[in-house]
Amino acid sequence: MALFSGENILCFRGERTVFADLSFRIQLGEALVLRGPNGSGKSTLLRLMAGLLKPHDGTITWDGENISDDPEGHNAHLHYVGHADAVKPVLSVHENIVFWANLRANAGPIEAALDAFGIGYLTDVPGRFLSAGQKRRVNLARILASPAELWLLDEPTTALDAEAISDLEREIATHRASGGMVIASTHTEIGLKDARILNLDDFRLTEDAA
Amino acid sequence: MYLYKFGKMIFHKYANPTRFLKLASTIQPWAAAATIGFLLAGLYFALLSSPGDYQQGETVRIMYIHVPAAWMAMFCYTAMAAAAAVGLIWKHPVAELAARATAPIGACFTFLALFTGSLWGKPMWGTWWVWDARLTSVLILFFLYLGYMALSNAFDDPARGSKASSILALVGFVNVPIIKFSVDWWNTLHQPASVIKMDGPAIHASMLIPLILMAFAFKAFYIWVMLMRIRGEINEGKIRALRLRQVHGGPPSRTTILEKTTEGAR
Amino acid sequence: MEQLISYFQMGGHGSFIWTSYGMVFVVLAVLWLQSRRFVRNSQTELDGLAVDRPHCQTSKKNET
Amino acid sequence: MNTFISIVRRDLQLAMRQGMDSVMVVAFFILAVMLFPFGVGPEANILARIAAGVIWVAALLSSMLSLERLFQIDYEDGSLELLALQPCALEITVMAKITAHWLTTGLPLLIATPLLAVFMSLPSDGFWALLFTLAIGTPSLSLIGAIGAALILGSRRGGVLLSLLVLPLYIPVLIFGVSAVDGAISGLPIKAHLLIMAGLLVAALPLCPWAGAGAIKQALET
Repeated sequence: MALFSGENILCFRGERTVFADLSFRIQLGEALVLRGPNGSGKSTLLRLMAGLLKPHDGTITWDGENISDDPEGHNAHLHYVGHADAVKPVLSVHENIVFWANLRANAGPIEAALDAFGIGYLTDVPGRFLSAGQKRRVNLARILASPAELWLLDEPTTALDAEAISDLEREIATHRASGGMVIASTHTEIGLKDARILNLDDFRLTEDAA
Repeated sequence: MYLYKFGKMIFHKYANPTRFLKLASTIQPWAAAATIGFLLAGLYFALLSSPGDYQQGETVRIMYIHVPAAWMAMFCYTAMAAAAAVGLIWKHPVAELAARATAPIGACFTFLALFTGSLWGKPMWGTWWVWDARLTSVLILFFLYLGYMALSNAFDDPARGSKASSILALVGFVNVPIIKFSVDWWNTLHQPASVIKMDGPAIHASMLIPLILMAFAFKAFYIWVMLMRIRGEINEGKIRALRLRQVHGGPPSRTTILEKTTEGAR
Repeated sequence: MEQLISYFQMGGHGSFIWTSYGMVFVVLAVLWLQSRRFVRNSQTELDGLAVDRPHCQTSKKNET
Repeated sequence: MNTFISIVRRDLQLAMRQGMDSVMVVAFFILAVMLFPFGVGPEANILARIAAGVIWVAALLSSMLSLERLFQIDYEDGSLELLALQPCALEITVMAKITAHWLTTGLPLLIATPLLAVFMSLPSDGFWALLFTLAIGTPSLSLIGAIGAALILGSRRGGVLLSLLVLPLYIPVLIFGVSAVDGAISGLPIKAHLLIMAGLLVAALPLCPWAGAGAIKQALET
């Protein structure tokens, strides 16, 4: 029963204290939505979970084992969707996704991933012709192409239209059904049924608490 | 793993900026006094009471500042690399600032070593610059300092700058012996036999005293100015924190948190 | 008097010796002054900032 | 291992499609060397005397040209972040990018060297030594340069800063490369030079990707 959790995480960004004593737990099949105003550290927390950032204090564990002990092992468990879409303008959509899928052990079918987000017709189109929304869909199709338990989505719905958002909701549901976990930070309401909410505002150190 | 724990325990006490400032303000006056004292003694021996060298005549007096400056150039780079290593491995904020503070001082001493070296070379070899192995290595060291300083100021976020330049200081430190070896090797390849060796005859006693005194004077000066610059860097850190809090109205800054945690951890 | 002059000439190489000593003092003095100004400015700016946050006290350090 | 190959293949694909990258590097290399006859004068004996040094310095500068964009493009479009989050170690990714950089710059330089040896009327027995030293030297240049390219990620003026950081570290490779060619021309045994250069390369192979990966991880932390 894979368990991904973090205990009393303290994180600085340069001189600023982003949050302190933050803890979270998530198990297979669950979803966690990060809420909070801009600058409250949603992206920072996702990058901490991915292992790009090291917390100043506190630990993040996967099945009880600290993720910084085996960063490569932890990377194998997760997919990260950040603000930038990593689509090469010169390569076609198919080549972009094949490249990312080959980096992982079990590359799934590319066409199915593209069709899931309704961009099957774009397979041979070079990246430079794509709109922002289409690039985001290619990025999301990338994580479908090779399965991983944990999805870390940093505001996945930016630049997506209503139809793409419903595709995303459907994919998240099937991913959770097949025993995956999703942690997403988002402002727009995406319909994740019985998702737990983590509001980063209550972990911000107030003036007197320090 | 033990060394890591041991290091953390030893440095933890002075990782806290305000406690370091208390230590600094006690050492600083002593460093200032030592600098002035050694400098006066060194000058007295260097200029007044020691005889001219029988072979080089009076120009040997330039050696009394050229050699200590070259020593300081090397010493500062080593100190910078050590501070950078401590800053990177143990995430020790004051060590990172010490490396940033050492760079300009080291660069000044390297420039002085080059300047006095060429002034010493003129009467002896008739040219302002000679591609002697040591002078060339010091010249390359000067560019390593410039690279460090340029990189540490090339980023908007100074923490990023000091991390990147710490890595460069370590990479540079690994390369210094390689550069030294290859320049010496290159020098012997193109060396016209007639050039007198740089340090001339063995230094005899009466010349040693001014040399050592000046070396101590430079080291005391280094400690004095470095402590000053670290204080400035710590202030800069606090200013940025306060400005950020004004902008974000967020919680207290990292330095205050550090002080709280290390206060508690004592 | 001429004994003093001959001292300054230092066997004909006086100019080299005095310029190098002069340069050492100039560079070290400039470095020291710049560092002092760096600390003074940051200290005054810090005090200025801290003034409008009364409860955040900054200790008055007397540095030489 | 297939990560290494797929990254190298992708980078080569990008270089081919983006076109002209290695062509521009070779053009700069030839142009830089061609300037010397105009500057120094066309007499063959003078040119032969400085040929090895000029060709080596020009190769060094032109291999540095495309270093700045080694990680910059991936850093800006988010690929570097994703590459750091792949199950294979970041060092392998950095090594793959360095190999791709060498294939797109170091190799074309080697191909252009014979033409320039003729331009500079390099004595014939120095020819093979020049080719061989460049073959060992340019990978070390790419390796050391990659650390500089990783350090300047996200800095304000990348290009100029990169040359200031990297050129002092290139000096040992330059010294042994040129002295090997000069040694060959004057008939001296050059085994020692080549061994030292090989030593530099073997030392750079593990250390530079490790330092580069460290620099990239720190660059991604902001």
